[in-house]
Amino acid sequence: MSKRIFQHPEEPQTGKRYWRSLGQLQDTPEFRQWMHREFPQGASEIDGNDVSRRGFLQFMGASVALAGLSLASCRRPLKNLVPFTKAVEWSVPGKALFFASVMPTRNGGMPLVVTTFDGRPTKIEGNPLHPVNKGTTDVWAQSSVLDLYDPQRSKDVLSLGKKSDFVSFEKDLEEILKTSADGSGVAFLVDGIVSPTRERLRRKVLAKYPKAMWATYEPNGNDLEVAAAAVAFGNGHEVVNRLDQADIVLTVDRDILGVEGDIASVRGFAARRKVDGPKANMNRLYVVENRYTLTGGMSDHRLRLAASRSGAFLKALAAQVAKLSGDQFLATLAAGLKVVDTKIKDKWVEECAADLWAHKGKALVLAGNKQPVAVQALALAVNVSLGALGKTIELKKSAVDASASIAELAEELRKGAVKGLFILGGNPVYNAPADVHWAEAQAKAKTVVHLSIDQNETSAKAHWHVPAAHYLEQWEDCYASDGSYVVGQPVILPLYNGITGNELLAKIAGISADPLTLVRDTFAEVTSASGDYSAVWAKTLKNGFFSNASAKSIEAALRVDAVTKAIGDSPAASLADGQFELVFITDSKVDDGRYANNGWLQELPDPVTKLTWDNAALLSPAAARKLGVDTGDVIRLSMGEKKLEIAALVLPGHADDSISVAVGYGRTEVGSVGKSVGVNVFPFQTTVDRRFLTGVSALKTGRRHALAITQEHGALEGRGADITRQATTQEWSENAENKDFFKKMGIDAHAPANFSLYTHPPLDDVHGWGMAVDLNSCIGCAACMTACQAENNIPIVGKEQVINGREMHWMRTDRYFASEGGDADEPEMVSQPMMCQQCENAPCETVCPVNATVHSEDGLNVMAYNRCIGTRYCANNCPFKVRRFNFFDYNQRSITNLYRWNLISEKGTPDSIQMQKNPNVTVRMRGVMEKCTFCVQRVQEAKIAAKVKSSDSGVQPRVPADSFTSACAQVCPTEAIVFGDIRNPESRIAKLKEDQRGYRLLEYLNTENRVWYLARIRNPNPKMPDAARAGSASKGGHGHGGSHGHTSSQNGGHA
Amino acid sequence: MANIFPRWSNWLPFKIIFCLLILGGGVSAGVWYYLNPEYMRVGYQPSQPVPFSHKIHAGQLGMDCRYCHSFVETSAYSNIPTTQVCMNCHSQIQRENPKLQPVHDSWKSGKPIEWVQIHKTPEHVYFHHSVHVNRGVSCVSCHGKVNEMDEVYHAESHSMAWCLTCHRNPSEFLRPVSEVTNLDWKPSEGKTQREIGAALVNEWHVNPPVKNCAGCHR
Amino acid sequence: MADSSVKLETPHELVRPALVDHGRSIQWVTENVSNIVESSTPKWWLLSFCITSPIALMGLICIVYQISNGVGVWGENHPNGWAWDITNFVFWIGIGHAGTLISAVLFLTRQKWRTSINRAAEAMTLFAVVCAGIFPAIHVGRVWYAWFLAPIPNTNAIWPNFRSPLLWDVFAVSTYFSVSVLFWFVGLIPDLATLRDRAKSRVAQIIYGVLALGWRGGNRQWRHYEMAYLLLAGLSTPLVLSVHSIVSFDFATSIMPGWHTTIFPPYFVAGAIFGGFAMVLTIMLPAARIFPQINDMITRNHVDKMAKIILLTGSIVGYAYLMELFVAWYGANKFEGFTFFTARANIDGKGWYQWAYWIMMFCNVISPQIFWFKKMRTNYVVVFVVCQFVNVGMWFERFTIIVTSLAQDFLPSSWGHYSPSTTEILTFVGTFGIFLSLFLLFMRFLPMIAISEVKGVTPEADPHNHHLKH
Amino acid sequence: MSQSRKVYGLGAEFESAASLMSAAEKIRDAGFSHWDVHTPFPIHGMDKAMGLGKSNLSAVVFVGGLLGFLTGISLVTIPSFFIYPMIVHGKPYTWATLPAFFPIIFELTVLFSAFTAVGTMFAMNQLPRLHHPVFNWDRFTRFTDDGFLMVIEARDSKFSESRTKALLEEIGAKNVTLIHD
Repeated sequence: MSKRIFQHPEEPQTGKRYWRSLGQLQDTPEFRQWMHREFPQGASEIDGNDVSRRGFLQFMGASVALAGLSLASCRRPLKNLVPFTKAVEWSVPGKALFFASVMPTRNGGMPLVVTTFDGRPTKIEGNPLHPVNKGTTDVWAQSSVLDLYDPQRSKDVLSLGKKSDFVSFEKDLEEILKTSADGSGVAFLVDGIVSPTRERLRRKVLAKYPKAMWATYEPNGNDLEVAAAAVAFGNGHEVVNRLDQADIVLTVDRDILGVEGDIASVRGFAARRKVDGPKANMNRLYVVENRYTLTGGMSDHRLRLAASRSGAFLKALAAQVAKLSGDQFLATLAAGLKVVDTKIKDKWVEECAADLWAHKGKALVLAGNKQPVAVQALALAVNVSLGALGKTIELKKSAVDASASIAELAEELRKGAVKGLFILGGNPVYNAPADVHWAEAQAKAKTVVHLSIDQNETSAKAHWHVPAAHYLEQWEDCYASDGSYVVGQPVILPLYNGITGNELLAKIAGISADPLTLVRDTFAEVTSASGDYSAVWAKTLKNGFFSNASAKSIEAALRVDAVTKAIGDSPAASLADGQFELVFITDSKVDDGRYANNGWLQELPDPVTKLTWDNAALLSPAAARKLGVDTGDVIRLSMGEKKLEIAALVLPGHADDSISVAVGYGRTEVGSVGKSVGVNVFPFQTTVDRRFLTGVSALKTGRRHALAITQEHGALEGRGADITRQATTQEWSENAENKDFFKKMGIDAHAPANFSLYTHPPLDDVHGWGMAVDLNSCIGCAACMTACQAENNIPIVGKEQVINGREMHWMRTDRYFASEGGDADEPEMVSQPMMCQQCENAPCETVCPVNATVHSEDGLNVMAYNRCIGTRYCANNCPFKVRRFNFFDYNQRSITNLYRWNLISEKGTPDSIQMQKNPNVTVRMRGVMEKCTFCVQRVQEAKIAAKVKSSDSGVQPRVPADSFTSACAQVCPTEAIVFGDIRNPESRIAKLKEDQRGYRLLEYLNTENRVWYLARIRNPNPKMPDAARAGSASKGGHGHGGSHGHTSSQNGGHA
Repeated sequence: MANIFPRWSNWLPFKIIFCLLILGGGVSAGVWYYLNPEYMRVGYQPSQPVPFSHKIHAGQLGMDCRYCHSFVETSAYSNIPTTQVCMNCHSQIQRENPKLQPVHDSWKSGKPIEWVQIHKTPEHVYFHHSVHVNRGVSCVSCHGKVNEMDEVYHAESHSMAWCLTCHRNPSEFLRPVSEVTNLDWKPSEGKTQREIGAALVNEWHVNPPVKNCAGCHR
Repeated sequence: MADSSVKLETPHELVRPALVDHGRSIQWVTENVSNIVESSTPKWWLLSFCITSPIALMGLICIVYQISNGVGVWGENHPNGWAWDITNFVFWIGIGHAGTLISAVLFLTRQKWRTSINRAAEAMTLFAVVCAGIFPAIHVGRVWYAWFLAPIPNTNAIWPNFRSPLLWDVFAVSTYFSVSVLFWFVGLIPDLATLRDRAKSRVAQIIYGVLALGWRGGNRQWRHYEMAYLLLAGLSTPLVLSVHSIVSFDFATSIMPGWHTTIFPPYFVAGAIFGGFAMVLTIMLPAARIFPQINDMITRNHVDKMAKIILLTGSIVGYAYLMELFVAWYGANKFEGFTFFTARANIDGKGWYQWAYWIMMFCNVISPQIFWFKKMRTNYVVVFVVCQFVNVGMWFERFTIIVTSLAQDFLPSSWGHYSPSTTEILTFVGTFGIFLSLFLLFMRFLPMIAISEVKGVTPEADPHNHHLKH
Repeated sequence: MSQSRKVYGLGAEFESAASLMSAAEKIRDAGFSHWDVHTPFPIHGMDKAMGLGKSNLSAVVFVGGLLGFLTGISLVTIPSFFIYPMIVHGKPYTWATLPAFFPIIFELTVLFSAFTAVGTMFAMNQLPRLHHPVFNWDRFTRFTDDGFLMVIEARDSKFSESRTKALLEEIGAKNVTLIHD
């Protein structure tokens, strides 16, 4: 080819731009404005449109602007490379930058490391240096990055719903403050985040306006737990549960491993589930709950009991413990608690109490944090009696001053005493308890200022709505649950002009400082630093946190009188026969409704119900029979005047006289994702009945409502011994020496040895990737699913497509209910993460007609999207059904118009959503099969790094052991998933795969999986009445885990 | 009854078949030749906003590639230099040259220079510069003799088959890492490229992905 | 005739029934078959075509919609990557077996009764293969990249996977279609010459003339022609067996319980013959009613024989069903056992698609048993009704195989129901429109009975039968 | 059909397949070589009656089939074994795995054979040939209906307009007609 000077013609201004129209419909002013602020040196000169995902990546060093393809340039479209004019510090095009930050939550800050590519955060990981989470995170932290880019976030200051600006707002703010010199008539309502800067500013504000009112409201917060601790140990005391110290844990209506715990509890519990042999000191978990929760799933003994009977249970338990310990005081307290019914299994309580007492000092009783204060206080008293204080429970000083409650604030409002109300975060109009009548009360205030990240129900009723900055956009700080001070660094400038609550408070307090200064000043205060503390600050920023010595545990004694009084004052909860209690459960996804517009969370199946895009009335099979309903039938719940129609979802293991509904759904003022999703049950919740409401009647309506449940079938069908292998501690001890005990269960116990006619082509890379999943510590929380979604650019498909069975999650957490006799009332629950097993003999490969999926030498089943023509044959031939097909163009089309004729409907994704995409993973188009790749982009980056490091040194390039991991393994709060190089003897996976508990799924198919599951161990108390049922999920049918173990132990010698 | 068809019609089917064969062959050959990256990409030489000559800078002046493309050894991307880099020299040298006007304008206004992209990796291909240049793959292997180009053009086809020629046979292309940016490098006397390459492959444990699709497609 | 009475009488039970009734002359054959094409367009034909062609068009619109929006407009989902699409493919390709089988296998086995039905059956084969080919082509997610299946050198240096049963399918179906077209066309040449020579209009003369390629019926041509025909028949026979075997490999080589079965190739082939003959009869019986003149060529004897084949192949299929159940029980593999006894036969009430299984069982195994009775075999109404059962049953057989195995496979967590979407159903209905439209066109413009072959089996054609010609 | 045009041959009509067959035997015995019978269907035994041997089409088809077989083997093995062997389902590319490639080899064998058979048949029968002198005989088209015809070409060395005509009439031909080119 000869060289040809190619003169691209001038691009016409109105030229048709059809080459890759990814974002061109989204040439919104916001986006342009954002780019202007983010890249003041250059990028604003580029047209904001046509920024493709990888194009964006090149922004820093080489921004790309695509131009329309005109006829004269039919050879190839003109694309520009647009570098900065001046180099930007730290910026290397194509390389990720990591910043330590923190996600503020009501349980304290979640220390994070944020991955950013060219100025846009794409992925969130836990801070590996921080002792609380050690690099792990949870579902909400993983999803928060999508919230940042939500194109429907609040963007403008609104005055009475009309677009306004900060200048007018500030003017009005001055007006409000001018009227009240001492703060009378000024009130603040804040959410439950524990931020040192906010506390500091609060004091400043209250110093300036001493008569101002400060109230806190967190719908799913632990205020009752705090209150119980205050009763038991005095004001300002908070209880810290040390699950890592507990041999025996009893939870009563407390989902401590799920939504009612925090990452510290989960990690503490999981630490005691990491077992290397039958002699390991594994904890034992007793769970009393009304519905299956993640905690119940992990239990060794579970008692299903209506939430309103928890008090009765604790009363019985306390009485037993008192009997054993001879603690007269506890006996009195137990007797003092008023309960109506006594339907408690005596034997269960007796043996449970005996076990707790036998492990005195190493036992922990946890009551539900929304149970009445009296019940919680009684539980604390039991703990004290069990010698838990200072061992399994610790006390710490509260980091926040006491505040008024929302009810008290509403009272003030109704009196007309409040002129200016500042609501910082939260959405009380939607989620305040019904008896507070908040919307009505709020309307009494002269001016209501609402600061929030989205325009919600409260904004609609406020005079001023101010957009809040996302936590990734501005300087914040938090206390982590261990009391350490964690700094939240911004990783991107506010996309939509949001400000922080601190900025607003500072303004009110008359402090003019930017958010960084506000935080730095707090830091100086917290660390008591004087003089030049920039070195400490720099280190704190780098590490992300500052260990705070003042957070040490404190000591206190049980306040006998207060507890007696609280218990005596508490009314009895009654649940009449034939009536139901309605239990308000915290949703594992949308929380109190705040995440309703987050598509990842809406589509994430609930870990227990597997329900997406909805909430439902959970009830037991027996209750469903009684009402004559099945899953999907709409029932009417009524309590006096209040009525509610909601679809039923039959959940095995639910208490029969109880109906549970998750709060946080049925939002009305919300973006398009969360609109008309689920039913709002907050109108049933009152300040008194925070947890449950008794005397609810339920009726079948005869209507049906389609529920999008990702797992249609929850029974194991006698395959437990094949799929989810389990053994009790006793069975394991009996087979401690039998290497094949867990390997020869189910069909593998009698299938002949595998052999092949062929020799496997060599997998001769120096690396070999593998994964181990410890079912004994996996709690099934589904954080891995969200992490995978964030890492691998997995689209959401919408409710309709989930109903059609087309969800795209590369990995799922299978949840089974199983029991030996098929007893749906008392089943065991097992969770099992399921991802591509990366079979060495992958059945999916040979059936692909175009070689789109083949094997790599390092043992991965790789998938070349661009080669795939989409026959779906591979998915059919996958025994684990982990392949996912793009039935529609989810990345190009809104989930609401998938069925509109392609040629006439809109294409494209909002730019901001594209900005979240991981630039190292292809965004797949429709008609393409995809699946878990073991995060091959991370594998490749690691291998490339090793090769670059080796360069010309002659050293064999080799990725160091455990130097990186997959997204699911990285996020896993219990570290149940371990990924690594099986060829490297130093790696954790190389050891784990040799574990006695290790087995591979469907071994008899000779697929040679690269994922090893470590069998679950149940640790039942042999004296308990239900001990014999432990591990029943892997019994039944052909495969009796235990008995086959014995058979194979005899065969073991021959093998 | 008479013949339906005239005598000449006897040859007609063969003529038609012959024509179709010629046409089909021509179309196939045309597709083969023209719809091929060898034709589609090679030789693409758009005119740039600044008539920057690699021939002068990299050739005559002997500047190292990495002076401007500074992150090529660390990043997947070989960056385009910022205006600042140009100005490092051109604030002193050739200040009055009218060809440099866009650079000065950019520097003054802060507006970047919009270079026209020549080498474009498809969205589903993940090419990593640093792993190549650190393992003895020279710039010249993919970009041609840029040091002899007044205006840069697409020198190689960058098709997957083209990539594979090296991935399958790296010894045909490797050179000492120190010579990667030396576009005029020739194997030293008495040695062939293949000998040098084979020795390097062996010594450095070079093992580029060939069967591993995920090496380039993630 | 008087002379022959002196000869020894052949015992009447050994007398073969005449292949053409009423001792029709060969000129009668020419006249009556050509007449169908030459007469003016009948009203019923116009009416039928006006019904079938919009249905065909609707099918095509559904296909365009599906291609432009994605496979999602169908009902396939995650465990059920295939469902109606491949069911329809196997259904049609199975029907597409009868024609070649009648032409080739019966030709090789010198079953002369085939002559009157082979033309229409072959045409049916081609049209069924056209309908069949639509489904695997459009079921892929990215049709525009279907050329990746072809082993062409390309700048990506990637080749297809020659060990994939789907690629085998591509080769088998396209080879089958090509060879069937050749076979059909070669058979048509002498008859096209007949139409050419009878044509009145210039246009018809030219069209049929070009298609007849100047056929002169010389014995020097017949000599090679017959050899070519014999060879094509010889090639088609293993081909027709291979095609459905290969289609069955799509399932048999996989590892899904219910698919992974060595019995599949013969079972599928028998099923294809079974379903194919039913479809031939479905079409021929009404045709014989519409054109009474062909009743002397397609006689009760033909129908009787085809019914016997249906009975035989139906019983083979039935045997295969039972053998699958036996092996599932005997194999003691719980996953296999579940698929057959629960997912399909639903003996414990946990299966989801037992209705499909039991429809299949009734239609394919029970209903043909009526053909043990000759009276039933020769009763056109009964035969037609049973053939409809078989058509339905064979569709459900493929549905059962595909969907039950996928919907409830190894891990209960991934189980999922399948239900077809409207687009999917309309696409399937549309293929019937395409099939029938093509067949109507064929009936209208081409001789639906192989004129020269039928002539060859008349007594007149016997070169030693001097006395018959007067 | 002007009389001045070249004579192509003599056409004759016979009553039945049987009479045509016996006539053919006689013409054969008379030593003619450029002649043919035209019939509505192939007549069993006519090859022998005309003194023709078995068609050697099958030999060509064998070669075609062999070519298809070899093409098939090359097509499936060269890319998979030599050009770009990949790791698929843990199966090697060795001759032991050839059974998995066999379906395609088989199909190509059949495909090539079928096309060879038809193509060779066309070539041997000189098809397509839309124009032919025999069509000038106005009774010739009866061969597609119920005519049993015989045409003896003028280029035959034994051909003589009058004597051959007489011979034909002697052996039972009717409507013996001179066919012009």
